[in-house]
Amino acid sequence: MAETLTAPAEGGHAAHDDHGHETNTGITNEKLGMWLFLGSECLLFGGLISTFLLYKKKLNTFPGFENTTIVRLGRNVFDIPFTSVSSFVLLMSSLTMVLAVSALTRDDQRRMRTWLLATVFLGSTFLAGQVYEFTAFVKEGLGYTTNIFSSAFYTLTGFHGAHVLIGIVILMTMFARSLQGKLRARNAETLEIAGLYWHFVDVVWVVIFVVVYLIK
Amino acid sequence: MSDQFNGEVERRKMSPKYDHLKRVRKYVTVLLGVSLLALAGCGSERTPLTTLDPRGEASQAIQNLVVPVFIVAGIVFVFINVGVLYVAVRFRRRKGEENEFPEQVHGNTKLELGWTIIPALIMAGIAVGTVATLVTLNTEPDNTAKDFEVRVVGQQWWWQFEYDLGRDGTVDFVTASEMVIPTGVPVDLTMTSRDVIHSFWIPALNGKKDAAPGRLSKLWMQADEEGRFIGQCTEFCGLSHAYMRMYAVAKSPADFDKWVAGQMTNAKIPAAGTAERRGLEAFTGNCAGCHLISGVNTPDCTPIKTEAEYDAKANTCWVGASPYTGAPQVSGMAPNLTHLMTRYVFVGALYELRNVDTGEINVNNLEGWIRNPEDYKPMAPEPTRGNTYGRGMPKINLTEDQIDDLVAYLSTLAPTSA
Amino acid sequence: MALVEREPLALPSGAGTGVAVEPLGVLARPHTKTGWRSWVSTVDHKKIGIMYGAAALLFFLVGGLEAMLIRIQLAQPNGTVLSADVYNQVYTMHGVTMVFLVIMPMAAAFANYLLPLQIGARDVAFPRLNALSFWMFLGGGLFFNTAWFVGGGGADCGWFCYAPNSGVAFSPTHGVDFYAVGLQIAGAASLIGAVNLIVTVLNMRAPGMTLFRMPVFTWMQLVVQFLLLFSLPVITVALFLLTFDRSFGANFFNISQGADPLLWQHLFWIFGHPEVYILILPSFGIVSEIIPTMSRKPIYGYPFMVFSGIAIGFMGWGVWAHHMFASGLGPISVAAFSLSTMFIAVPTGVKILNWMATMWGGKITFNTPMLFSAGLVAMFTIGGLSGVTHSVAPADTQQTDTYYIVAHFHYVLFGGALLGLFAGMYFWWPKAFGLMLNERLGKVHFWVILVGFNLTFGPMHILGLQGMSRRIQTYQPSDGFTFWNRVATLGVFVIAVAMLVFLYNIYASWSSWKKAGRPNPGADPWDARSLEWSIPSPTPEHNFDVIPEVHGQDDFWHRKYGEDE
Amino acid sequence: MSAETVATATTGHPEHADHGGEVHESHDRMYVKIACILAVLTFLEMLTYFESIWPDGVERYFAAVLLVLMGIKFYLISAYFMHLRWDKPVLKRVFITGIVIAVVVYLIMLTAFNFWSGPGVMPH
Repeated sequence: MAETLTAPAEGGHAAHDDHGHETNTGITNEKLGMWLFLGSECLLFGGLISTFLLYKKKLNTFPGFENTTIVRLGRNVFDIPFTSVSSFVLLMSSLTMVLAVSALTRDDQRRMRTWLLATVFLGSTFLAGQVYEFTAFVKEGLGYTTNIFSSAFYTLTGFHGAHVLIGIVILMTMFARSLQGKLRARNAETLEIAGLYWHFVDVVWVVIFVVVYLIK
Repeated sequence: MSDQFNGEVERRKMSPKYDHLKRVRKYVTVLLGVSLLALAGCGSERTPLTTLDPRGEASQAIQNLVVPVFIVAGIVFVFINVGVLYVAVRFRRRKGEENEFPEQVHGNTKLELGWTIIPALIMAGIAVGTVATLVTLNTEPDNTAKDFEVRVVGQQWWWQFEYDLGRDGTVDFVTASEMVIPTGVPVDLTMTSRDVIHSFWIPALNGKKDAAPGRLSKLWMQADEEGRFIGQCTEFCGLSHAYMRMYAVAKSPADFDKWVAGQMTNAKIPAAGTAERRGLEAFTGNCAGCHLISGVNTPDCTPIKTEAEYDAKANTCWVGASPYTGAPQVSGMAPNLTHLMTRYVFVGALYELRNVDTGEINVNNLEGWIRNPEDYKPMAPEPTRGNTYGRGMPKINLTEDQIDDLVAYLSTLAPTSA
Repeated sequence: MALVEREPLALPSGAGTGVAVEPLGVLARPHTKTGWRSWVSTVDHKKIGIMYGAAALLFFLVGGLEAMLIRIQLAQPNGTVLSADVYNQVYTMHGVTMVFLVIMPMAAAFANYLLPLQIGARDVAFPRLNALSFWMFLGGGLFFNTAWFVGGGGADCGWFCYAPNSGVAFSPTHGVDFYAVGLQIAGAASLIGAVNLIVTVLNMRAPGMTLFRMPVFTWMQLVVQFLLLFSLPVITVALFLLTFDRSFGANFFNISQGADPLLWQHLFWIFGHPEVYILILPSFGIVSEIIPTMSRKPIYGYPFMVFSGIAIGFMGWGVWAHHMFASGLGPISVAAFSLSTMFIAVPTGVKILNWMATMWGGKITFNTPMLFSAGLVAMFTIGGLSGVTHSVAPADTQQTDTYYIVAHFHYVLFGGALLGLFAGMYFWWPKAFGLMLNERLGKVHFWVILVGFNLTFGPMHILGLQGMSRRIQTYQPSDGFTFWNRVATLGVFVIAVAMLVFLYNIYASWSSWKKAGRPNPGADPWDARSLEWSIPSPTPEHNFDVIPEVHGQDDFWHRKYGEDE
Repeated sequence: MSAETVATATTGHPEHADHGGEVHESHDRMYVKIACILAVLTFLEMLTYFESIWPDGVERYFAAVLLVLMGIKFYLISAYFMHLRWDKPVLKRVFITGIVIAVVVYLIMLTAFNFWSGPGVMPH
């Protein structure tokens, strides 16, 4: 029995021989799994964005609420130039992320770590911007429970912020592993998968920036 | 007002548009009889909520669609189930066949396409009928009563009916538990709710429609004959969901006008010194914070205190209970009691207030309800987390004398003419 | 079992991948083979599958007791067995338990156990995530049920928990909080499981096992996992909104602030309708394995079976608002969803006719799995047809929220999903445990449950058409509902007897097998068709000594009997 | 296969194993270029906020323009940064399925709420 296990199976697929063993799709399980998860996340953010859009409109048309302070708060509270800058910061973090992956495929540890740290830094800057923005809104009187608009807004952007935070934790873990010398060219894909998540979070912000902040 | 109203009804007889329905109804009734017999088999019991005994144009239109669909479904049901039985018997493996192999058939594309397309065609046929009936049900009939509409307001756990005469957007009078409509004319209903989602359903007259807070939904119904048609709230709405019922009462146009005229009057103020007067005082002291009686409560819904206020027969105050003027999310309001004694049921239309045949007041029920409401239906009148009002009628702790006086007063609540 | 690997990663996560050669965090694979430790620490898809099944059966007993309480309360008008408050909790917990903690995990049990075997893999793609999935599901289910003890009572808002009735103002106990958080946890577990199983099927098939050679069960599970993947995030959103409303004072369902009560309904049913297919498709898959096996014929119209499953999966996204015909959607929405719902009946009908065609001309062995399968075809048809009458929107406004719809979905979920799952249990029991369930008791189980089921839910069609609303804690003597309610209550006791027979069967089969030393039923007791039957029973831990090479559909059958013609 | 070639061939990077180091460099340059485009597009998006700099009547096209710009950014990031352009098509299909279901389902939902016209609740 032991022999049959180690002997190559028909078609040359050896049970123990993991190296060079192709999956049916030619994609690793981890990467396929991440993409499936990202596909699923589309529905999550879609739901939050739709809720926000619906309630933004509802608030503006709710009888007795037109032109009240609360509605004006909902409409005019955004500081677009500020948010544009933080959007830019998040976009650039995608660039540094992809450069980090690129460096790792060359096993260029120094560059990889630099870009990785840059990504973490940019992501943290974005988060700090969000914290600042939330604080400013609350100071203006737009709290989480103020109205349907504010609940939907904070929930949507809060969920995005939580995703960024998780991304930062993942990248920090990667950085720690690279310091231990465990993150080498041969597991570049691990970093790439973390990168996929990071880019997705960025892409979601691309949508939120336009749909939530810019379109009136 | 009343005469003009009557005239309107007279002028608008059945339009020819619905005549064909009458013809369809004839043979549908036969089929209906058969299916009723089959379905209700042992059900020799009377089932007043039945969906299979339409008494109005809208419910009849639904019935005309449902019956053929049921027949098609029945045929398919028999076909498949007999088929399964037949296959099971005929192709059962018998003794001695243990090692036999049937012909290894993998499929037949033409056949399978066939049984993809045929069900699709059947469904297409049903779809045509469905859309046609949907159009009927969603088009306001030409002869709809143009001079009034009813706003149906659900709350935990009873129904309020706000009558808007002249359809000018103002509520003219309010009643609860019983919605009175004239026969022979479609009536426009607008549904909403003051707390959670309820669903308004008079099975004999039309399908159900949700009464959702913050939304208005439309429904029309017409009763062909006089009668009392029972209904039930059908969207789960909390503790007393099972006890939340209502009646649609169809009266002849003349009776309806008389009823409307009566409802438009204010309640009588009983003479000082009588038991009824003491009952009124008990009412204003204990009940008027929630219940309204036209002619008793002032426009801002504070109880009338002085003799002068009673005599002034101050304006009506019902609008305070309408969700149109800003809905409190929580039931804080109670049924309007003006002309209470024109109704036959109370407490979610579940208990007898007056005997339908004799008109005799059921004093037991009335006293018992006032004495301890939670004996009559499950409620949660105490304030809870996030709810400062509680849900339902609280126990008031009146003395027995006060209860007697109150019942004496409530028994007077009917327009003079009625 | 000496052949099991000694090195932790000899058969690593994905004995077929290995491109990311050195995973970053390497935890040793647990080695305990026996005792409770082997179960608690296992990452083996088979043990996890069995645990899913055991947990689901346990919850089934809980949900069943709740069902009996409901029926006892309704056995007479003005019932006083349960107060309105408790009744509302009992029926809510019954519904949620049966949907999320019984049928879904039972289907997950089969998926976990069988998918790797049917595609010729040694495990799922992510064994540890698989274990996480199971324990999260169990945690979520137990958490949800602890509401009885620490939440001031169970959730009391119905399984779809419509806002604003689910808000703090109208449901002040913590039952709904437990509902929201418990389902959130169980939902995350299902999402992880879905990713895991999809990757397994797409990536880890044995050589030659192309997608269109996969057994129909695997296909149906693949569709189900995709439905889970895309529908769970929607209920996640809804549950978060509800939790935030209840716990942090958000305004998502605060009507006085202008919130819309239909938002919850849309989000819930966008998830909820695919959920219906998540519940039923696994059973369709099970039956599609059993009927060909017992008829000794290949499945009739394999491509049609597969594509109708995929079609149901896609169309399931476009019909959700048929749950809301009475909610005041507006005529155009109603018409559109009415039509889309009608046409989803077509692929379902194709399946039923193909099963019949499979049986046609066969040599059918009517053993217990086959009886349950034929029972599914007949009973599900009834549920499907009453579903068609619901798709007719005007008719639905009379029928919805009455017992007619209760009858409908019980014929689908009990007569469809559950009968299929029972069929699967009898069918794969020898594979999982190396012993057969007693045939005679199995047949008694089937016939008693068939009678009990029809006694319980058949009359509900009549009650519904007679106008009995669902979710009412009692009715009046004058309503005329008494007779058929009595019949239904009688029926639930018959079902209870059937379940006792089933539990006794499990016990008796196990003990007689142990004591009498009955022979192992062997690898292939049914003369079956798919790969899992080519390996010993119970399945060895590594599944396949040699990863099989597949040359066609029903490869194992053809290995035994040669190609057709 | 060496570890190096395995890693590069299957991580879906645009570069192939037989390409030299300067190819990596050129791809890095491509990433930077794309980032520049993204930055410019974001700047354009921001400009729509300053209504005073635009001639009258242009505002009504902003929503459409913004959505187009958003689409381009979305495409650039997912196709280049996330390598969907070079990766196995099944990944693209999975992701697009998610996006399409999300967009279609939620658009239908908003339509059912009368989102595109008139006030949604409580007509007076």
